[in-house]
Amino acid sequence: MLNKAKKVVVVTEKILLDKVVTLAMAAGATGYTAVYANGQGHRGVRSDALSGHGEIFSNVKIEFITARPEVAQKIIDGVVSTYFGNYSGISYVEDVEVARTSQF
Amino acid sequence: MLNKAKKVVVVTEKILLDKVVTLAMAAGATGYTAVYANGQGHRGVRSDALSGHGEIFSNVKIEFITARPEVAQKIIDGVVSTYFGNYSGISYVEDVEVARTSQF
Amino acid sequence: MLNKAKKVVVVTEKILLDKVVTLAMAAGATGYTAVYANGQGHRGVRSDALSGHGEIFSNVKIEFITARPEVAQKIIDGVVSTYFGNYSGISYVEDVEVARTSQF
Amino acid sequence: MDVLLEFFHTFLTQFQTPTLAFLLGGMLAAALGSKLDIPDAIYRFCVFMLLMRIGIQGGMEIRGGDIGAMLLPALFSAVIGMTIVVLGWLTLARMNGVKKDDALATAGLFGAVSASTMAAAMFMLEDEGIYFEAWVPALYPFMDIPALVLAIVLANMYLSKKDGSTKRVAIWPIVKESLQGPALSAMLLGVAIGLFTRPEAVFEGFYDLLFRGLLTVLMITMGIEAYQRLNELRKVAHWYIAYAFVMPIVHGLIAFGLGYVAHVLVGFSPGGVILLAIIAASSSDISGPPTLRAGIPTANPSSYIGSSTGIGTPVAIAICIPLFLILGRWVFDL
Amino acid sequence: MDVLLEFFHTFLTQFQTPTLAFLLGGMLAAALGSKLDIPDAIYRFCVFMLLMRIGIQGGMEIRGGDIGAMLLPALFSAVIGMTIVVLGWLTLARMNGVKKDDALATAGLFGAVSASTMAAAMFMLEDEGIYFEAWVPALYPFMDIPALVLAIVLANMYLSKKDGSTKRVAIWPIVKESLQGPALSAMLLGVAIGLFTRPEAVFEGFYDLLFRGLLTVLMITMGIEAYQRLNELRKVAHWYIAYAFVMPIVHGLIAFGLGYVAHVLVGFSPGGVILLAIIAASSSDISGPPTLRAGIPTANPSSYIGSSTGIGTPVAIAICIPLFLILGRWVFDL
Amino acid sequence: MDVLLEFFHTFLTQFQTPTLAFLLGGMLAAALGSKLDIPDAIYRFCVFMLLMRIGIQGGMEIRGGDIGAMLLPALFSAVIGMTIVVLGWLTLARMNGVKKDDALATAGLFGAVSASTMAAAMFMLEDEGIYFEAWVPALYPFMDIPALVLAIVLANMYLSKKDGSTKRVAIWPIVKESLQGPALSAMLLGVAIGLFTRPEAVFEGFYDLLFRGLLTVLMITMGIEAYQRLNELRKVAHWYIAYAFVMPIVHGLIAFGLGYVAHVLVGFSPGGVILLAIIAASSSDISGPPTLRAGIPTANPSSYIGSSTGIGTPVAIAICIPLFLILGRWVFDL
Ligand SMILES: Nc1ncnc2c1ncn2[C@@H]1O[C@H](COP(=O)(O)O)[C@@H](O)[C@H]1O
Ligand SMILES: Nc1ncnc2c1ncn2[C@@H]1O[C@H](COP(=O)(O)O)[C@@H](O)[C@H]1O
Ligand SMILES: Nc1ncnc2c1ncn2[C@@H]1O[C@H](COP(=O)(O)O)[C@@H](O)[C@H]1O
Ligand code: NA
Ligand code: NA
Ligand code: NA
Repeated sequence: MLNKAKKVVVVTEKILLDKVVTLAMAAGATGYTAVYANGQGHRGVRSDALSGHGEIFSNVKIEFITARPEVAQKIIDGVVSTYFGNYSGISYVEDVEVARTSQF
Repeated sequence: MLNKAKKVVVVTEKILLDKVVTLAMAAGATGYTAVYANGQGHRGVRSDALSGHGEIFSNVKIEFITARPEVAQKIIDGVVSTYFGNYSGISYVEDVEVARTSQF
Repeated sequence: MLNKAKKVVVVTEKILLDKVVTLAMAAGATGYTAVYANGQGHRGVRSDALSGHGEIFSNVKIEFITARPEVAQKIIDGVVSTYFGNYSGISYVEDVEVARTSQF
Repeated sequence: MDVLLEFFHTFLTQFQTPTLAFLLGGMLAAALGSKLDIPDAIYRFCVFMLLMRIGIQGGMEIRGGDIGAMLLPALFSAVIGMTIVVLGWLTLARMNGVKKDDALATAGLFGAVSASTMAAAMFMLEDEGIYFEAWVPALYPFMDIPALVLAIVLANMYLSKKDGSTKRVAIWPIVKESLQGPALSAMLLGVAIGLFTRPEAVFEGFYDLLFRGLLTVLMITMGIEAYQRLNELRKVAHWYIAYAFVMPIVHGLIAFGLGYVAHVLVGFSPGGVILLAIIAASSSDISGPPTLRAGIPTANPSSYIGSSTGIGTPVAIAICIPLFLILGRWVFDL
Repeated sequence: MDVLLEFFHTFLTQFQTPTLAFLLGGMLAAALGSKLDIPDAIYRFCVFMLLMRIGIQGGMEIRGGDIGAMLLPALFSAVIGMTIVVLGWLTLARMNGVKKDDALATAGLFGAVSASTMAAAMFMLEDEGIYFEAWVPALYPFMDIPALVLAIVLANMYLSKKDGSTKRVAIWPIVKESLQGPALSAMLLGVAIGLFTRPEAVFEGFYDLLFRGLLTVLMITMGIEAYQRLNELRKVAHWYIAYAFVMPIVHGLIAFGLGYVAHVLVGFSPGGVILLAIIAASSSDISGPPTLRAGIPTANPSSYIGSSTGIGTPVAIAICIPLFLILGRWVFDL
Repeated sequence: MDVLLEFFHTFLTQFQTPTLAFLLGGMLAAALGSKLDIPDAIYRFCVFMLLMRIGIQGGMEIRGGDIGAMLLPALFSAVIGMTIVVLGWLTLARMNGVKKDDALATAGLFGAVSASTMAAAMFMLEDEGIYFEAWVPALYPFMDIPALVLAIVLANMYLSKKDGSTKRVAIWPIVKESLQGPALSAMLLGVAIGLFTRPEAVFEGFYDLLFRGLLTVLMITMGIEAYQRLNELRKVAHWYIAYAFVMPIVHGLIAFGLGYVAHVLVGFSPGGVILLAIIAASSSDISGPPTLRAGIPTANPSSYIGSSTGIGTPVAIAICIPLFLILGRWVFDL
């Protein structure tokens, strides 16, 4: 009843949420789940700032589940080439097993 | 020191948090971790609404770690059959390796 | 283009966020991503309390991606031995595949 | 003729009251794609303050007053709430392309009450200098709960029959869940505090002081929300739009009629009759939806929340408030 | 006999003050399973406003006044805070089934101060027209910090001895962490602003204006929290319940006595004596717990937070406030 | 000599106004490692209230007044905004170690406007009893948008040329994004409400009542934020520090000059001239950064946000407000 699928995770700047989702949907994703996050990487600490900069100095973690490995690769490639030159962010893939594969 | 275990993830409507946790505990889960989330799937966009509907139009992501694969399967089956007919949601499993297995 | 790496996940008390991050960085982590979380384990329910106790009775979920398995092991060992005697918490590892390995 | 002129005049004046202007402003801002956004914590605090203020005042009034006078209006409130649900079953639920359970959920929300619409109506009456018993807003649960319970019971009876199953719906859990919701809890806590303690100073210096302003903040939020929920309605049958436009007026008229009976029988004040009509015309936006989502899981929330928040509330505030003010003036010669 | 009558009368009146009513209302709502909930952002803002208001007023008073008068009461505050911890060590820590480190953490919280209890006491005195020096609330840190430091030091000495290790506890980091906490920071910032600038207009038109109302919101929150923490107490020894019921009164009496000495020696006002007693009777609910969680990691937070928030605060507000008011009236013949 | 003395006196007095004191207090608290923290929801609500209050008042004034008088000041505002960007290009962008796109983003922020600095200046003028047309704050978007648009267009032209590409920048999306941002949306909504409805009661009893107090809360937040952003500046060239210290004064002087011309030509009030100078001296802290992050993705936010929030805003409030007050007094003999 469970079938193999890929989970692509993108952690990046909050202001990119809509753009990354649009990119992934165009690449064939069928949905996403997003949570706000703090973090630190090679571009420094990123935490919920108090002011309007909250959008700029804090992160969002976006997950895309897809049954098609080539879609996963396309999302990662697209995000890295389009955004990770100028914006903070990381991206990785995990193996998962989904119920109701037809959804993804 | 690390031992294989399963992580069951359920992303669904916020109002189902308590119910899904109860179902999973009855199925043998020993704990859970939950975060609020936005998202989109085949039932449309679900984001933190402003009003009281926040409960209805936004999501929660619940994770159950269990050392027993049959518990994982039972949680997924229970959630899918009990709730996913009428409520938005997805569910999947990942392989993890836990410290202190006796806890799970 | 994708390379194997480990994701260490630590779910513990909110007040330990800074300390666990410092420990992990000292063990060789190159960054982290953190979200606030509710949960329940063998020490009871932990949810966003109303008052200043929010810090004490709610959780944080911290993730460290590292390309070096021995760093993953070191983080887990350190957190378990330093904190999990007196504080609530769990820790586990997952296999992931990262883009741009040089970052981790 | 005069009445018509007066209607348009009152109507226009009402459009200039800040309450309505803030609602329309919120809708307009959302329509223009503005990122204006009242934080959720502030929204919830505004609701809390509003209902505490209404509750405390009601409690202080009941303390001083004659509780017996509340009995008939309370009974009528329950009758109105249930009548609205039955009406929805006889109209909306029979339409083409409308699922029976969606229709009942919608009728449940329209039978239930909107605290912010009620607050806006209270202001209007105060501004116009029209007296009403301060316990009238405390009729809220007497209309709200019977409507929600009846909608859920009917929907489950219908679904059981369709499935051929015979499980019964427990009523008490629904009542309990309603009473425990943040809206009704705050109002009941306010009533208790008004009834048993001496909150006059903090009532005037805080809850009442900030009431009018916080209502404007709430109105902006409701406006933004209304616009967003309108979008949901695109996905469902057009009958919801017709229902949500027309029925608040019908519901208000029914309540006005019963209120008039109470006026004649037990001296219910003209202001109370107007307020009761607007309470009936209003549709629930805070406490109702979660109760229905749990109580009628098969119903599509886009249909009932879209109808209520997207159309019902704006219609209640923009049309029903001036309408029943004029009707009251005319009937009671105010 | 008269005194007893008066006690019951004051006690009853106190039950009708909104402050206490809101606390009990919050407890009751939580007990009845209500989903009433003050958003965390609002709660934290209320605490901020309260402590800024207290701080600014204290600062303005110190600016105009005689700082020397503060010396003895400040010294006594530190003595009281430390005495409370020692008392806890001699009583609670000796009981059956009570872990020594849990007992010390609990005594630390009871030696520390609750800003909201203090604010409630200030209101009561203002309502009763009893004067107190506006710098009295600024004694807060002088009692709070020594209590927390001593509790942590004693616990760590005890644990080291048990382990046979000899590591010493650094005191300055604990003091620093206390001062940097959101509660004390806000109060000290307020003191600085009151001392060095002219904040009269904004004090009266904002901080003081909203103080009383925001305190009621805080009280509801404390009530909900108290009920939830009571549950935690079920898991620990019954001695915590006895301690949390009885000791606030004992702590208040000690402070009343020392305050009386200051009254005789340096003219500390009767209102100041009463307030000092209530500050001592109060137990920390905001800043203390995180400091102790970090400082005594082995102690079970359910025990000390359950005792303080679940029982200590309600007892301080419901019993100690009227009690020390009456005692003050009687002793000083007010 | 007298002028100098007066400068120091005004300067000192300004340091004692709560507005500045709260800003410095916030910076100091952050510098001392305090965990004092205004919840994000409260911060956003303060910004909303401030801009609604400013907008409503502007709208009410425009309703009653002569809109023609706004034309020249509005035109000058646009000229000032764009001049500031060009100046940045001619100065900061030429410095060693400064990336051209970082410099343009920084100049864009300094050409844009800080609502909180503007609000602080309005208070100061009201406190000093200096009249200004209530529509002056509504000049905000006329300076803000042209500055942001020009900075983004120039940066993209520069980057395209460097790449050898020839893509053009669409201007309308930038304007739209600015207008849709939470800050400008709130102000424009306020203007509309002030213009078309009768919000006098709620304006006085709520928005204006809480304005001064909420500004102090905002100032604490800006202070904490300023300190944190100062840290970011350590990573970038020192020229940013020099620019952020000196240019607000230069920008203010340019605006003062143009304002004086408007004074002579169309009778723009002395208070209006002073306020225009301070608006020009201010640098954007809320709406500008996200627009620039999206519009000039290659620019390093640490450089421009560090300069603006870390230095620009404190300089505008602590130095430019008293400076232009004195200059105005002296020039207009107030
Ligand atoms: N090694 C890591 N482990 C987990 N999260 C990371 C790691 N490195 C970076 N991140 C996340 O990715 C965000 C952007 O990273 P960076 O672009 O490297 O600054 C950080 O703020 C973190 O949230
Ligand atoms: N392909 C996907 N990847 C990640 N999350 C998803 C995906 N599909 C659905 N979800 C999440 O599950 C929720 C419910 O999905 P649905 O029932 O399909 O509307 C969505 O709001 C998302 O948060
Ligand atoms: N089986 C589990 N699955 C998922 N999360 C868990 C599990 N057990 C514990 N946790 C998380 O770890 C926290 C601390 O656990 P504990 O120390 O067991 O009370 C809990 O509050 C949960 O957030
Ligand atoms: Na209704
Ligand atoms: Na104490
Ligand atoms: Na500027």
